[in-house]
Amino acid sequence: MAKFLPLAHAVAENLRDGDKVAFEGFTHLIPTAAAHEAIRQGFRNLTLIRMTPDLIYDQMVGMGMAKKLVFSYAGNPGVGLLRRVRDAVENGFPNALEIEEHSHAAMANAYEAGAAGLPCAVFRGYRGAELAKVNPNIKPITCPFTGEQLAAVPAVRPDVTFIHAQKANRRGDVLVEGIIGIQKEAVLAAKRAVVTVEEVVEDFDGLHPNLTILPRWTISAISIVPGGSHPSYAHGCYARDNAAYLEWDEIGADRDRFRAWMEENVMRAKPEDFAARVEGLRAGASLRSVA
Amino acid sequence: MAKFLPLAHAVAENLRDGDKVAFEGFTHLIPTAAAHEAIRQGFRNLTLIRMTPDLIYDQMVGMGMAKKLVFSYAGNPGVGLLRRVRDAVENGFPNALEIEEHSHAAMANAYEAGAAGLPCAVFRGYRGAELAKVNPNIKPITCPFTGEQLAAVPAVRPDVTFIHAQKANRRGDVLVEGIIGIQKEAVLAAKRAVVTVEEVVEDFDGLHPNLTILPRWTISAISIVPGGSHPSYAHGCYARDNAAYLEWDEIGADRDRFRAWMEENVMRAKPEDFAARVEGLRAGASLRSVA
Amino acid sequence: MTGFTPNEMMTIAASRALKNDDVCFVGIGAPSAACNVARLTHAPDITLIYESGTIGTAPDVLPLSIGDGELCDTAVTTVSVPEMFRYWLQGGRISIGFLGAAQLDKFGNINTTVIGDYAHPKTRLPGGGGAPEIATSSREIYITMAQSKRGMVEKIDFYTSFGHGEGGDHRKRLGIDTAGPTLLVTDLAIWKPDPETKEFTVVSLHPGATREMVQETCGWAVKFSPALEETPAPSELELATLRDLKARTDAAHKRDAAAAKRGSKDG
Amino acid sequence: MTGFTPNEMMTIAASRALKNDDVCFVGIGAPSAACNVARLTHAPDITLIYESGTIGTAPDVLPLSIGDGELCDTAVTTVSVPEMFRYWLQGGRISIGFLGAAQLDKFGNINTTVIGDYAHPKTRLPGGGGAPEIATSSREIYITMAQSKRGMVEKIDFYTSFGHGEGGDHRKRLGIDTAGPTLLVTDLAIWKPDPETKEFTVVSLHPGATREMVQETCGWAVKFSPALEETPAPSELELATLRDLKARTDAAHKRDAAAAKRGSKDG
Repeated sequence: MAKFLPLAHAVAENLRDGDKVAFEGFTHLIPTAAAHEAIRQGFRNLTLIRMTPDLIYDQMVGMGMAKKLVFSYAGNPGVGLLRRVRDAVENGFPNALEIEEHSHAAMANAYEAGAAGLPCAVFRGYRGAELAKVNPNIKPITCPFTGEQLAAVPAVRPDVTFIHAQKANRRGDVLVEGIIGIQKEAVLAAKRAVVTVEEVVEDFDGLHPNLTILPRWTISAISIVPGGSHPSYAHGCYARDNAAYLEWDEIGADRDRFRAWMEENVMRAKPEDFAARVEGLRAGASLRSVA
Repeated sequence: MAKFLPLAHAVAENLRDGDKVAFEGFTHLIPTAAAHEAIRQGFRNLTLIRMTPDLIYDQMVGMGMAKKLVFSYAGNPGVGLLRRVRDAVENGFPNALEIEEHSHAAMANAYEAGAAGLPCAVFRGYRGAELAKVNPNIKPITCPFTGEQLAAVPAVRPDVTFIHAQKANRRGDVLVEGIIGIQKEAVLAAKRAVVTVEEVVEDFDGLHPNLTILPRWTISAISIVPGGSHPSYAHGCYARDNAAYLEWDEIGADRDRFRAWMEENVMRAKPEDFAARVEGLRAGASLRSVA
Repeated sequence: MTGFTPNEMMTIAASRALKNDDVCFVGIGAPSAACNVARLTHAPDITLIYESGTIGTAPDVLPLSIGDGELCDTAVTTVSVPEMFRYWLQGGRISIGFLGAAQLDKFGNINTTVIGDYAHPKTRLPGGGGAPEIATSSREIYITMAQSKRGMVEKIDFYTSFGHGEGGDHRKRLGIDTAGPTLLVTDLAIWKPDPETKEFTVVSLHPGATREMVQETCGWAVKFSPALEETPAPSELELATLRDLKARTDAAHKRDAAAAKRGSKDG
Repeated sequence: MTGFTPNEMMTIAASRALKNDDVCFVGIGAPSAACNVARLTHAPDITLIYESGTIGTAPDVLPLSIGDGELCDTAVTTVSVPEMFRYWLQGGRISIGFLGAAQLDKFGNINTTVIGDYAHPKTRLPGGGGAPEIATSSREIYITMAQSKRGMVEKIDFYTSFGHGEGGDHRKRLGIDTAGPTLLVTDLAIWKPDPETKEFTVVSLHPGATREMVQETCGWAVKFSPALEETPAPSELELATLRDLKARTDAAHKRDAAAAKRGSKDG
């Protein structure tokens, strides 16, 4: 049952060294504030799971928190490569990083299977693709009616999932809107789930009955962190900070510059700092009105 | 690409003798007008597919149009049994009816697999249930990672699916809201799809981005039939005619009374008659406003 | 408080078994009434889920079907049917699956498929609907039904949904790790499975009910708990809540019926 | 009309291949520009789908990522990522999958995973993302990339997504029933697979491009069609549309950047 907690408490209560953890968000609503809090608390030996590891996983890998990365696209979206992830994979810096690599279709299906309580996902995938040869977690499975050979991957079941959302109501139900990505599945597949939100509203009365809502009993903790997905965006609240993504390409490229940036912007910062970071981006928030 | 057609044309163009056809709707938005048009046009040898066959399949079976019924719950919802289906199964009247029976979970997964282009659906189901012994379309499949034995059923792929929805826009995109049931999957699983709608609006501007919308290129034909799901209901438009369901229990119980009712209310009726049937039910439409 | 019917007692006794933090998959009929009485009395935060996709619903009147508009109007969210069965039921989110039964045996196995032979049935019933997977994916199953020799039988004609099978560890032997039927509430008594054999055993008689009445309306030889209790009679609040709910429901359905008739005459 | 860059020619030539009734799964970068030029010129009703879940989107500026808010704002509907990959891609609803490539071979096989050995890569690239299944579930694949010996190679280091494999009927032999790569548009030429061997063959040279220029920037021995054509130069409308789109995009990104900076200084 969702408890409203300060972010530091929510992270401390729900994340542990050695956990399999997903900080999910598909370009939109990336839970940056939660990831920065996890970095400040210095967790170790994490298995980081995400379809699209971007800046926050580059940061966590660069800070030596990860032993393994499960992913399908490790890039700086629209910009290029993730320099810290590259340094770990290519040079073992700051530590060797085991990788389990999938396609988007496989990861999406694996989260879906996790949410659905299944041990594996079955889909038509990886045909002719070499990942099936280097990843032992991709296996064939045969349709018992047609004989067609399909692909199977294990369900993704994180110990804990972190997401960012636009709104919670006072009871603790959470509303996600716009590009909803894989967040619902990531929460339902996990043992525990922590949600940072832009704001808390009295209730969701008057909203459309078919919106993407996570009932309060699917969530462990909610923290109110306005701006908490910067430099990503929150549909209807503030726009994506594309400049920050471009800038990261340079920051991440250099080990020392990376460390200095992290020290200043993460280690010495607080969840409350996120609100100011999006102040100038609020005018550029999506035009299409969201209830 | 969706064409706007009078219902008689839409049915004639898209349904054929011998087709596998789904008239879907889960209590809500049942496409009665489309079914009645199909009855008037006198199709034969149909395989009728539906999770919850109710009055309209009782009527089609009673009129001798069906050779097979694929279903998971053949009842008059909230009232009792389907008398015409019983007569066909128990007595072969007016003709013998082959049945393929599933659970709701299996049918929902089978439609989902059809929409997803898969040959079969895999789920955890039928454990200890006797249907798995009498239905050869339920087979075991083994998770290649855990060894758990799961259930597989063939995907449902209708030749044509009929649904009823609240709104189309002028371009032919269709909006379904409220209890959305299995309609999206039933349309996407089918080769052809016909939608009856309460009304056509200029566009869906200003509506929430995550609503259940079927793009115009997933639909073959749209017909405007206000009240077209009576005695079922259309969320936001008119309430369920519970009395008609109770009354059906008596009508369907008697072969002659059934025939007389069909003659008067279906064979000699028109799609335009549905509007009047819901006039008194509009005041009882759902309170919760839908955009 | 005096003057209540066995059916009222059944609904109220069933409602008492539900807790405020339960997530309950609600079958139509008696289960629906019990769940809503619980919500309107001691379990205001209970989550009621109907298989039509409505999650966290709080209807003001009892729905006639599992997909009435009222359920959606008052729900926290309404999802598609595949999502309902995949994420919410199969995903292990349901604490209590609440079922009725046409035929029930002493091990909580349920038949709602056929009377007679499957291929040539004497009576073709509606079928399982959601029940086969509700029975195995919910953490526990509660069953409620009025007693009759036709309904409570030594051997059911068809295993629509699996309870404790032949009893004992039969569920475990099939790899089913949920508890299965843990409670049966009838119009005469409260039953719980024996910890070893899993046979339903009467643990509490409703006020006015006797061992003989229970046996006379049950098709198997009934076992009674050595520590047999009497079910507390409905409280004023419970009875008033149930009766108000039924009265609102009847009034709503009559109003709708009148409106429908007026509509079609106008038409 | 004179004065256009090879990159502009590439985008415009690619845009011309798209039809008004196509349903196009759009990769970011060059594919995104080509698809939107098509939409803004001859194919106003084209359906553009980005893997973030936006269906039928019509962005006014080019998104930097596949999940920019603009895509959702202008979409017919926005669905979850599992639904996108299950119902829309795997469901066979995509007519054209439009991909870019880091490394490409002459049979349209694409590598975006690693340069060097997979376990010990020289360069770790981002990986496949949606491409492995886009390449096999879309009815056809269009590829667009600027030519270079580093990019167009005799042998790719990793088969991220399957084109025609070793050529011929290799797709069929794997049970893949979609057409695979049917078009390659570079900054110098238009290529189509040979009907038999499936090797990409130059069918049209862009204005100003020569056979020598094509060969010098390609890592395999290039085959030219006997009926080699010249790509029509961009029309005024095409060029103006592309440049307006780029100008709007640059302006929007600069405005956002300034706003973000102002925001954090204020903060």
